[in-house]
Amino acid sequence: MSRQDLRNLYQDVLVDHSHERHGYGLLEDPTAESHGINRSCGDEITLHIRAGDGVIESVGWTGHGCAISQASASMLSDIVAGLTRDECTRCLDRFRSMLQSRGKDDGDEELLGDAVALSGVSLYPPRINCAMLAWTALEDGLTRIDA
Amino acid sequence: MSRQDLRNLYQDVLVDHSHERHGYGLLEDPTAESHGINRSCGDEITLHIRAGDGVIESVGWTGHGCAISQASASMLSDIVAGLTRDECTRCLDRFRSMLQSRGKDDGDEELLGDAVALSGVSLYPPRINCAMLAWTALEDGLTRIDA
Amino acid sequence: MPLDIDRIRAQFPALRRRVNDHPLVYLDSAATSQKPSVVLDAERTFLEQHNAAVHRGAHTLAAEATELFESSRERLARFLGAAPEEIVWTAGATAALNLLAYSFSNASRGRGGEPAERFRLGPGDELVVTELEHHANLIPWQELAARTGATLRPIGVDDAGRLRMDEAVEVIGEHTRVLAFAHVSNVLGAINPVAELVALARRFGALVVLDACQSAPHLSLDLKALDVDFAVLSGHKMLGPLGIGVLYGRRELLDAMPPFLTGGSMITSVMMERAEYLPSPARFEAGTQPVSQAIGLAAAVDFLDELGMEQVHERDAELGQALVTGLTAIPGIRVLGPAPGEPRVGLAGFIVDGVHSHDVGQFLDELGIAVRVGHHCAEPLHRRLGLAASTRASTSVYTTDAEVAAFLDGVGRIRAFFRA
Amino acid sequence: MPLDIDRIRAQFPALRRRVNDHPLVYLDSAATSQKPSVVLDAERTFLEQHNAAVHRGAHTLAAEATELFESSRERLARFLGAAPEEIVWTAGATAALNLLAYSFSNASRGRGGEPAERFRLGPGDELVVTELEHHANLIPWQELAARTGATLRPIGVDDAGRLRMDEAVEVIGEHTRVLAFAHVSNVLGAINPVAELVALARRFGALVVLDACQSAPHLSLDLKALDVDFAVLSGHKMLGPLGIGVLYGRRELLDAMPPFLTGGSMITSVMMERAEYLPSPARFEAGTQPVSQAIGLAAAVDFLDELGMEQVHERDAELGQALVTGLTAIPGIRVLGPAPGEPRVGLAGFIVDGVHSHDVGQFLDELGIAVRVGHHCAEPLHRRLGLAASTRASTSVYTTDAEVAAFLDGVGRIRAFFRA
Ligand SMILES: Cc1ncc(COP(=O)(O)O)c(C=O)c1O
Ligand SMILES: Cc1ncc(COP(=O)(O)O)c(C=O)c1O
Repeated sequence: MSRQDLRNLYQDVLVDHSHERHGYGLLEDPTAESHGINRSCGDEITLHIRAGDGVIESVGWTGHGCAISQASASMLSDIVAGLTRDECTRCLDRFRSMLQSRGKDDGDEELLGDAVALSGVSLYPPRINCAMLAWTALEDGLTRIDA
Repeated sequence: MSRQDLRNLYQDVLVDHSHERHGYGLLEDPTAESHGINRSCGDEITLHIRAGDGVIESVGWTGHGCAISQASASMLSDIVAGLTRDECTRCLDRFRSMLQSRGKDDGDEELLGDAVALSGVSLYPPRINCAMLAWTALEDGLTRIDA
Repeated sequence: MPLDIDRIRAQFPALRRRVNDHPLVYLDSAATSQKPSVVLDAERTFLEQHNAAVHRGAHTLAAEATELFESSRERLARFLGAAPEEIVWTAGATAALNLLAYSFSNASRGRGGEPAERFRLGPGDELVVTELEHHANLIPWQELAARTGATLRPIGVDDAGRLRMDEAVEVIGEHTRVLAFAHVSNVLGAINPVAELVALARRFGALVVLDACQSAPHLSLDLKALDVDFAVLSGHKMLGPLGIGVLYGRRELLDAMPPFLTGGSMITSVMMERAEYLPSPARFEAGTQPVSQAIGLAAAVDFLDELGMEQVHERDAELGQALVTGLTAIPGIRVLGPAPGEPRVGLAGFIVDGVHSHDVGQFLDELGIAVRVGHHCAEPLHRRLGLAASTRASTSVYTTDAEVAAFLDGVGRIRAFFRA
Repeated sequence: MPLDIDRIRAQFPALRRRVNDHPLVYLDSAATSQKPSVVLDAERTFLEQHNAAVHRGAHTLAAEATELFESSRERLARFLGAAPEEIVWTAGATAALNLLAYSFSNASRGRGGEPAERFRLGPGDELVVTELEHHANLIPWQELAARTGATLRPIGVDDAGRLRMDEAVEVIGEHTRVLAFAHVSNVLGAINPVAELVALARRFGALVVLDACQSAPHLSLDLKALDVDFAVLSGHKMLGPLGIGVLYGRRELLDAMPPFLTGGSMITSVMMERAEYLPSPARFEAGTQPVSQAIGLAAAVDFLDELGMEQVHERDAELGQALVTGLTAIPGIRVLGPAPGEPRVGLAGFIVDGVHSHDVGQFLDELGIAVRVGHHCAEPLHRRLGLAASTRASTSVYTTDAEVAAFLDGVGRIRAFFRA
């Protein structure tokens, strides 16, 4: 992959998600809440997790940010619903290593679903934090769920 | 005059005065006392003036400093003894303009006596303050004498 | 005579950069400007031929360095309509504003004795700032208030970002001790009414601090005529080096203020228990000074004066209008600050409907166009305008009409790209 | 392998200067060192190709600048045996020491809340410094004491200028909160016993501040091994640019300290009334940073590491011995600090019997030899030794044996010239 074309960064599915924002809105009865802020630009997210029986039932979020951060949160809420905590952590790890790969890792579509469309971000280091915003909030939220 | 030779700065009579230090020692019964400090090097002088009948009777001083400042104080105490205040001020003005002349003014020997040996200092701007130390103390002291 | 932009550009090596296969279009000069070769050369010549610590040495290099350092101070004084003793070198505008705030709080703790009494602050005293300040002209005053018990009071802005002078009249009063405000807003490009604000402050004997960071590169400044007590600026925003700024202060004020940073070269005598301090400006210049940077800044000011600050200002206003007019004409773009035709410097903050400023910036960067995104260190202003962030294009003497056109063209294509 | 001095000198343009018809013999490196071309080039390349404000921008230049700035921080961390988060950029050592002193006094006023409690000072608390400190490591502590009511206590030196460890044992005690001292004296060239002093401070839980200004250019520093809490240095003394310095602090300490300078880029969020601060190091880096200077300092450290700090240290010790041995052999010369054979860096303060240091400096300058005269910002030490001033010769990696010989020859002729 190369930086040739900005569409490699803003893939169509990314732009779709940035508009659709799956999972937008807070949950009524969250098991854990976490808050993330992107220090370099002030973008914010509040993330709710509802978990039960060792499984993430659903994720809801609010906040504001760029297309990348919004799309990333949207994709995240699609992916993690129904996963166990361990599966969740595996996703997180794979997602992070994709973003840090500087274009070498296109992502594991089976695991990450639409979020592989964020692989282009790895060529834009200043934007990695945007893509990570929701995921770091998730990581933080998970620490507050026992089991 | 040029900077060619360091002897133009440290003329023999200057070195003599720096050793002899005419007027060194404070007066018993000063009319005015003043204190001078050279900010760039910390050299100090305390200067006593005894005046009467509109005439500077004598000047005494203590302190420490480089050959130029010591010689200058020594020469000063030779020159001003017996001068009226106005004459003193005239000396001061002529002395100062000699030092600021950047080599163009050899000084008025009739007025300044041995102190014309300090004319070489004008080519060494960082040293002008050394030569001025005693004279600025004198200037300050004079403001404290009425008449 | 208008500026010869081609000739100017030839002197800025950074403008030859290409970014993402496009020639660089640098529209981020309000963050930091590019530097002409004369500035880089002045620094380098100093470092290669005269480098030495100033004020402390008797050797030739030290004397030369001192001479160059002090004549740079004179140069800045001339540029600003001030006396050399009124120019204090600092590491930048932020450092200069902190100097003031800390000196005042040191005075409030009794440092500086009687002469510093006029700077003492305590409960009941008020510090006034505006809602459009850069954080550098806000947080130091917040902290000063917290340290002394004084109260910080803001003058608000209206929905268009204009300073509310009706509020200013109410807020500035007998308790006001300090009034600090930006000459030019770094987000809106608007020029604040200095004379009116100074008049209000003077009525109550308040000290006036002018943040001239965004005016010094664009307008001809005469600080005596502006009649402010203090002013600050950063060299790197006006074609000069990084790491150098200026605090201007009226002489009798600087001489009465207690020191801020302490250390070498600002003292007359030091005992183990206590020290005596030099008068200003030396009192405020502790430690080894950024000599090469001061010399570089003097060269930048030479460069500006050779162009002529009147010409610079004229061109700058022209660019400001081109930006605001062009942006206003693009559907879905909202420009912050003064409307087309109203005075503004060559700087425009704007919003692209439905597209976050980070994405705007990324899109433009792909075209080689460098703009700033985010809150530009003016979070309260953004919050007041109901925004989390904005995009800012800002110009300098080297900005061409073609660059403005390329920028406007780029902005015009953003919403389609993001399907906004 | 010893240093190849000729090859080194070729990289310092300033050394080609002639002064008073002589080749420059620059023996004032302890005041400020000359800079190799690689340092000047690194700064210039940055300014010509990547110049932008860091951390705030999304455009390519800003990303490049941020990357270069942060990798320079990593470089300094590696040089000092620290982690990157423990390296705070400052304008210099003086600024770094003031940062500590003001952060502690802000903590003492309750800023920084509970985590900052360990930095709170008040009556009964003691700050300990030594009598041989540079003013930069003395006056900030005097002022901190004055602001907080804490007491400043000195550790004296003996007639030879040696730190009185017997006094240290008495002075450092349960009330000691901060112990601040120079690694290497800028007047004596002596290396202070860091391990012993740290051990004394540790016994009472006092914070240890090391002034590494005069050791960083000469010795291989491993701050973790030295086990100090804080250390400061100035870039310009170690072949780097003016206007840049480093504060090292143990991470958990820096993260607990309240800010010093406030403004842009050090906050997470800003309301009109108050602000929230980033963790260190960003917390302490308010405003636009001296980016080109940080990059230049990283290049200086590369240069030093390529020479090898072991080799640098060896050569430096050799020069120190050559100075002290040579000077001691000249009638009427008294060398301050360690005797021949005892450890010292390449620096020697001395007295010429019957000749004031200003005149000594002037005489040597006539021969093109640059030395420092005066109290070298260490007035209390001079007073203790019964001196008003001294002359100091100091070396760097570019100093040749021939230069030392020329210097010694010059010194040998001074007393005759002044008929002392
Ligand atoms: C031992 C010591 N500490 C502190 C300083 C202060 O450094 P700077 O003037 O670069 O801030 C110096 C140099 O002047 C020094 O030699
Ligand atoms: C209006 C205004 N004030 C203050 C500052 C702070 O300047 P610096 O970051 O150079 O200290 C800036 C720029 O960042 C500014 O635009």
